[in-house]
Amino acid sequence: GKKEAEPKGVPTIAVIPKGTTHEFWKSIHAGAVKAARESQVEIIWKGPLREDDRDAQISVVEDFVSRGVAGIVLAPLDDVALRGPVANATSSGIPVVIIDSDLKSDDYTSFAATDNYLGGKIGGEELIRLLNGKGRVIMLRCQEGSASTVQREQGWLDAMAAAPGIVVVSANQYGGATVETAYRASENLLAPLKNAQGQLTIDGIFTPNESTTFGMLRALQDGGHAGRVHFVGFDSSIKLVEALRNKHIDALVLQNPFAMGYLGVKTIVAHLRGEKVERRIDTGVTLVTASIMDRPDIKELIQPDLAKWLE
Amino acid sequence: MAGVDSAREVPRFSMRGIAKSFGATAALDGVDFSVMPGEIHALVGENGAGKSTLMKILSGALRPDAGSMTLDGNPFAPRTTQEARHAGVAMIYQELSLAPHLPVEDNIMLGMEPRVHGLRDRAAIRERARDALALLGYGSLDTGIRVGDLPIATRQVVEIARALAVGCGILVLDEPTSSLTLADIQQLFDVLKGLRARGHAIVYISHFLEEVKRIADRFTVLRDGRTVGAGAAAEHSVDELVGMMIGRRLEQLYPRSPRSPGEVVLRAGQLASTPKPLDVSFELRRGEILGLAGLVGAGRTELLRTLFGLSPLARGEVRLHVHSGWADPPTRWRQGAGMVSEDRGNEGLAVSLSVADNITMNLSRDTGALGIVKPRHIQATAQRWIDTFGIKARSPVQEVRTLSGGNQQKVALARLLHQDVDVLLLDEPTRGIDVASKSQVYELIDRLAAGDPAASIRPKAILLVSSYLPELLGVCDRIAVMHRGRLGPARPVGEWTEHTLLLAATGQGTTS
Amino acid sequence: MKRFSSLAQTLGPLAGLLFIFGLFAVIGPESFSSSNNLETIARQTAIVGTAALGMTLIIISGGIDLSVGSIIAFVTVVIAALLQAGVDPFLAALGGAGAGILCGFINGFLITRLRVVPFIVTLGTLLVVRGAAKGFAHEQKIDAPLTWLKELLAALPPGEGWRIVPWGVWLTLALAFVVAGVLVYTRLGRHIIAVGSNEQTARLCGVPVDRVKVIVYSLGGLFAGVAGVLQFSRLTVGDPTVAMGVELDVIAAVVIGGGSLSGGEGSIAGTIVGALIMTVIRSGCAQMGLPNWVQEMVTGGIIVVAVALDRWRQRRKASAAV
Amino acid sequence: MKRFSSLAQTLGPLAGLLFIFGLFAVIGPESFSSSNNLETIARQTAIVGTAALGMTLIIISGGIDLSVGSIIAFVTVVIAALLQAGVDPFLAALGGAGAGILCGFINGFLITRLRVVPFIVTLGTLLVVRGAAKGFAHEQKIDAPLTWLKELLAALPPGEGWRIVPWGVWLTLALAFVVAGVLVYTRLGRHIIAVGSNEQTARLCGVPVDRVKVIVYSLGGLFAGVAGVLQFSRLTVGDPTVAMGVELDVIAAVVIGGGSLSGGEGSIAGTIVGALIMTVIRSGCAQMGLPNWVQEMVTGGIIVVAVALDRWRQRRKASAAV
Ligand SMILES: Nc1ncnc2c1ncn2[C@@H]1O[C@H](COP(=O)(O)OP(=O)(O)OP(=O)(O)O)[C@@H](O)[C@H]1O
Ligand SMILES: Nc1ncnc2c1ncn2[C@@H]1O[C@H](COP(=O)(O)OP(=O)(O)OP(=O)(O)O)[C@@H](O)[C@H]1O
Ligand SMILES: [Mg+2]
Ligand SMILES: [Mg+2]
Repeated sequence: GKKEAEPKGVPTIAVIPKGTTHEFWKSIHAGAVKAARESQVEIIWKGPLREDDRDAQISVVEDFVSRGVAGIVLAPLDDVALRGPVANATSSGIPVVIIDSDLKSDDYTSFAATDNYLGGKIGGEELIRLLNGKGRVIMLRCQEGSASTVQREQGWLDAMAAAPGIVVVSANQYGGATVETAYRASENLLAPLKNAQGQLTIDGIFTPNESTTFGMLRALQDGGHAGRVHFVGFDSSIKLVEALRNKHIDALVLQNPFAMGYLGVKTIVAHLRGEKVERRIDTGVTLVTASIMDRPDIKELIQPDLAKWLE
Repeated sequence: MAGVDSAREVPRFSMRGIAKSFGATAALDGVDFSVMPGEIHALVGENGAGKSTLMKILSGALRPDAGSMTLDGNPFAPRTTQEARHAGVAMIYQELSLAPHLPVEDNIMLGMEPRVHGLRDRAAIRERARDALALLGYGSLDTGIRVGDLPIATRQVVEIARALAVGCGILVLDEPTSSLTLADIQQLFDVLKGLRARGHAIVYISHFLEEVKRIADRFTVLRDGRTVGAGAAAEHSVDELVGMMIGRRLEQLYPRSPRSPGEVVLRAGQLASTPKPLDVSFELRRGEILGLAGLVGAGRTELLRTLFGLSPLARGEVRLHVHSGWADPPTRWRQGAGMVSEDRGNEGLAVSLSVADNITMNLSRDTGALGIVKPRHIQATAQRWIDTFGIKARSPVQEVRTLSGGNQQKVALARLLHQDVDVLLLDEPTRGIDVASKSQVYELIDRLAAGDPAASIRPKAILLVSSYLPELLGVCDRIAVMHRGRLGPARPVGEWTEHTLLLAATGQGTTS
Repeated sequence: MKRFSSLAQTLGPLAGLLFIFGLFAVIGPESFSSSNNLETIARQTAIVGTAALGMTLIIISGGIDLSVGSIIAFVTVVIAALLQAGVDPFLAALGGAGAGILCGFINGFLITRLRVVPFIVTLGTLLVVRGAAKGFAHEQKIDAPLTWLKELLAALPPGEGWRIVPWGVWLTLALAFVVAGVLVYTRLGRHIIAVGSNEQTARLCGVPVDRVKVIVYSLGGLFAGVAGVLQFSRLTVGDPTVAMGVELDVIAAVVIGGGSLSGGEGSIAGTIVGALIMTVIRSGCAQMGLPNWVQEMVTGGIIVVAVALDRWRQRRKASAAV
Repeated sequence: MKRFSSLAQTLGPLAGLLFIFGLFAVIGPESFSSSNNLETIARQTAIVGTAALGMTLIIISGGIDLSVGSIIAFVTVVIAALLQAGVDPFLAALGGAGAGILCGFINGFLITRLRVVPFIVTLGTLLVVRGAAKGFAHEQKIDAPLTWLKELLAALPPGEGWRIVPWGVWLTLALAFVVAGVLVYTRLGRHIIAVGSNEQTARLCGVPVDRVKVIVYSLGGLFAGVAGVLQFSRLTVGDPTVAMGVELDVIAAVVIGGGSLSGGEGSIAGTIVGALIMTVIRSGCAQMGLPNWVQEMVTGGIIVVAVALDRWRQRRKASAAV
């Protein structure tokens, strides 16, 4: 009975990303706006102030439960820590749809996300294909305790383990939250992996998200190694796509954030209108290489027209 | 030679009807003050009479609420110290004001550095700094040394040099001699006389009235923010000056009740610390006052600090009552010793806290085993000491910073009495306080040494450090002289004169 | 003449809090002044508020503690590990608080023994403790079995409205009263103020300065530890990356509440009000759906304005009433 | 008696740097002491080192600036936006530096006008400037066309070994010399030390204290701005989230290099050495493959130990030489 605060008229949906300053979340935002326009609901887009801080995200969820919004679309920063607030929302009569990362709970209505483990695995298999099954490889991890990238890293490691000719030289360094930290970590990771002529003594590199991919790319470009080592990354941005075209990156594993935002809002609206919704929605992963990057469907994936939705 | 004779002459500067209030305190209430060219003019008065405030107005550091000033007959109203300096007013402030991280030369020329090509002219800075120091007899001082590494006395020389370096027409010195050696004071006086001969106007503020008699041509007395007297220094005795300052005659400056020395309570044997003192032995008995004389920097402060556990003990023995060896201050208090610091503002008192907090600070006598404090009890206790010593405070919760210097010093002494200590280590307890307050402090010290059965005060043992020789001779039972970290033998006060004390302090009379 | 009164000192920040709250109540969504939202604000303030109690003592003593966020994270990890090992929740919470005390003690020990300023020592332990938390947790969060600990700061279940706020908030309030009492009515409290007002005088007067400092930082660690327990209650996992940068929030709460970074000044009531101001701004901006960057700018602006107004008010009062 | 000498003061930190470097050269991988790696270390130090030049002035003047990381981020955004708008790279870099000066000027203005301590003012602008950067960039990275700016801190291309290090590092070094010169050879430099050493005295001697402070914070902003240009050179995009928490690295560099947070002390050479120490630790730990948490703990420990040793050394010298 806590919903009397909701004003009459258009229902308000809170969409809560993990952070706000990232192209990935912009795409989700755009998808959510598209769905909102189609379904005539209002959305409030609000991420935690301190990015990647579980507690800050809990506060945001609580604030919207207090406010009494009609529904919440949430990309949880943690699969456990957000259980309580989500349960509290549900018991206050506010349905929650989870996107992007999983929540270990039964209290949500639906879950729309990439299969991250699969994404990592696909990336790994592509790297193995590029190396013809043998070579020395490294991975720069993302952040301690970030569930979705941990799954990607695991998927990649499992793919490597299945290839007997592959040697994983390093997989314990973290790039951290930002491009600069990832860049620095990449430089330091690569420094001891050079021979006397300054050439890299490794054959393949994998990075599990946008910031680590870009940081590693910058380190490779900077040291003149870009294009001389096989490099598979994750996610996209203008710079990464450019690098794909220049053959500085061999392949990118792409998620579909626009679809995540879109389907998240669509699903919650359908639920609010009493329709039946799927419990698990896979938004798909796609491996993009230079050869297919100009296909219209891929183009849409790489560079969605965000401006159209975000003013 | 001092141009007092020409009455037609225009004053170098004059101040008329100057008033200044800090909140509810009226520091100055319509003061008139003027100084002729070629004159050394003493400004005297009790603590809090408004001397420093008046001069800060002249130097542009403060702005008056009312009144007007003229300089050479023209209106003068400086808004900043810079403006006043350009007009030729230089001031040495009462509180040492130097930048400890800068070298001597930069301190002397701070705020008026000559420049060449946009850069500071280091050669010129050094030269002018040297010239100013040379006037004071310190021409050989290395001007590249950081001021923070200089001894206190030399710092004061640097500060005076800064005022001289301005090349001013008006020089204000606010208690310049409080930590100068006698030789330096003589040198300073020579410099001042030289400036006077060249037509400078000099304002000299001091609580040492003998100095005033020695150097000043004329004097002005302030009391409670008003001008209460003026005249030619030669025509008035020190007693008359004191009378004008406090509005009554002072009966006896150094009271002396009968004292009967008892058992030895404090003993030092070949005590040493780094860098000072080097080798100190003495005995102190209950019911006596042992005075420690010496030049500034002789190491007396360090001796007290070592005895009280504020500095480490390098060698030697200490024995306080039955306790031997070094102990930290909390232990010393428990063992029945207490100390008054020479640095009242920075160490002696927490000026932002109340009188009650300052008297009862460690609370060891005011709380039970659980450490529970009853604020009302504390205040009642503090009020008792305020009454006992006649401290001029409106209430026990008044902040100490709002008290006058003499009353602040009484608070510092009350702390020792509140702790009921037997052994009092007093470091320059009358520094910077006026003559009336001094006499009250002497009275108090005398009462403590003799004991006062009426107030159930047992006789105390008192170790008194002072650089003011008349005070030592007036108050102590025995005096020992310290020279470069070594303490000479303690002799009864009757065997000393100012002259022999001085000889011993300068290392010429140490042999017995 | 002015009497020492912490109540009057708190009036400025309190007026600020009421003003900001009123503003959001008017321009924000209707629900903002609902009892439900008040409860949420109270719950969200508990963590920073509890840590700020210890920080108030530290700041009054003339110090600072930058490591408080790291301690909170470390404590959540310790509790999670203990729970995972099958330890009773109450003991696990005690263990967490103990870990906090240990960290604080180390801060105090290093500050007094090495004679290095608190800013540097706690900047070092900020990194060391955060690293320890990550290492201890093997660089990931530690899941722990659900226990009643999670109720400490959970929204009140229906039918328990008589509690008004969850136990965790009551705990914070109770601790605030205790600390306020300690400051005024105990020897330790007076000694803390004395050390912050003038350390040299305190030493001369026989206050055991080093011991007081070690106690103050240990208490700071204790309150950071309790904040860690509350943080764990919210997260239900041990998270070595939580509470990064929280030290700035905590310090801001103390300073908005009238604490002075040069020591000797600060009040518990003011600190709690300061922490509430920060939460209200955050919560109000969030519920109005203002973008994060606007919220950041508003928070930053209010910190400066609040402190500036408070200092101006005090200067005026001082010059009018000495 | 000792003479005023900043060179001698730098010996302690320098010995520390050599020790740490030697340690990694022995226990780390062979490549650690290669000229290639030395170049990498130099490049990685440039950003923190440049920002630390301004921070040294600020800390010598007795202040602190917490907003430096936010300013760096803001500047990268400004440069990217200018480049995107077709502005010449050189002018864009100037524009970025100008934005830095503006931020610094605002800090100085607020500190002197509101009479609020620098810690609070810059804590506020830390949030405000970060928020402004995010808002200006619409909460995402701003892509910019590639220009020669990216060469500033790029690894040297083969055949250009005569430059030893990229231009950006030379720029940092040149600025370091200029600032060191300003401190010693100009009136401003002496006034900065005077203000930090004893503000009251400086005021009485007619040093325009407020103006000096505004200039110092503006210079701090300028150097943060140049650091922002270098940061942009590394990123080649405008990133409003970059350099979070860098203020602590920068402050640590100054303090390890002998700066004192109570003002009056600090040296440019020491600061550069301090920044190098931090980079060497990070780089060495990473190249040895130590986990991040170990690296964090080592860095924290070294900050405390370095400062403690330096203070101890100075105390010993002081007590031996009076
Ligand atoms: N900044 C200030 N704020 C408040 N009160 C002040 C201030 N400066 C001086 N006073 C008060 O003004 C009065 C005059 O002080 P002033 O320092 O001029 O006395 P003084 O004659 O120099 O005394 P002393 O011999 O102790 O130096 C005193 O009551 C003092 O407490
Ligand atoms: N470690 C210290 N910390 C603070 N001040 C000190 C220290 N050592 C010496 N001083 C100060 O330096 C000055 C010179 O001290 P020293 O003990 O050498 O001379 P003194 O005989 O006590 O001279 P004075 O006549 O000034 O008391 C004193 O004011 C003393 O307080
Ligand atoms: Mg005076
Ligand atoms: Mg002395």
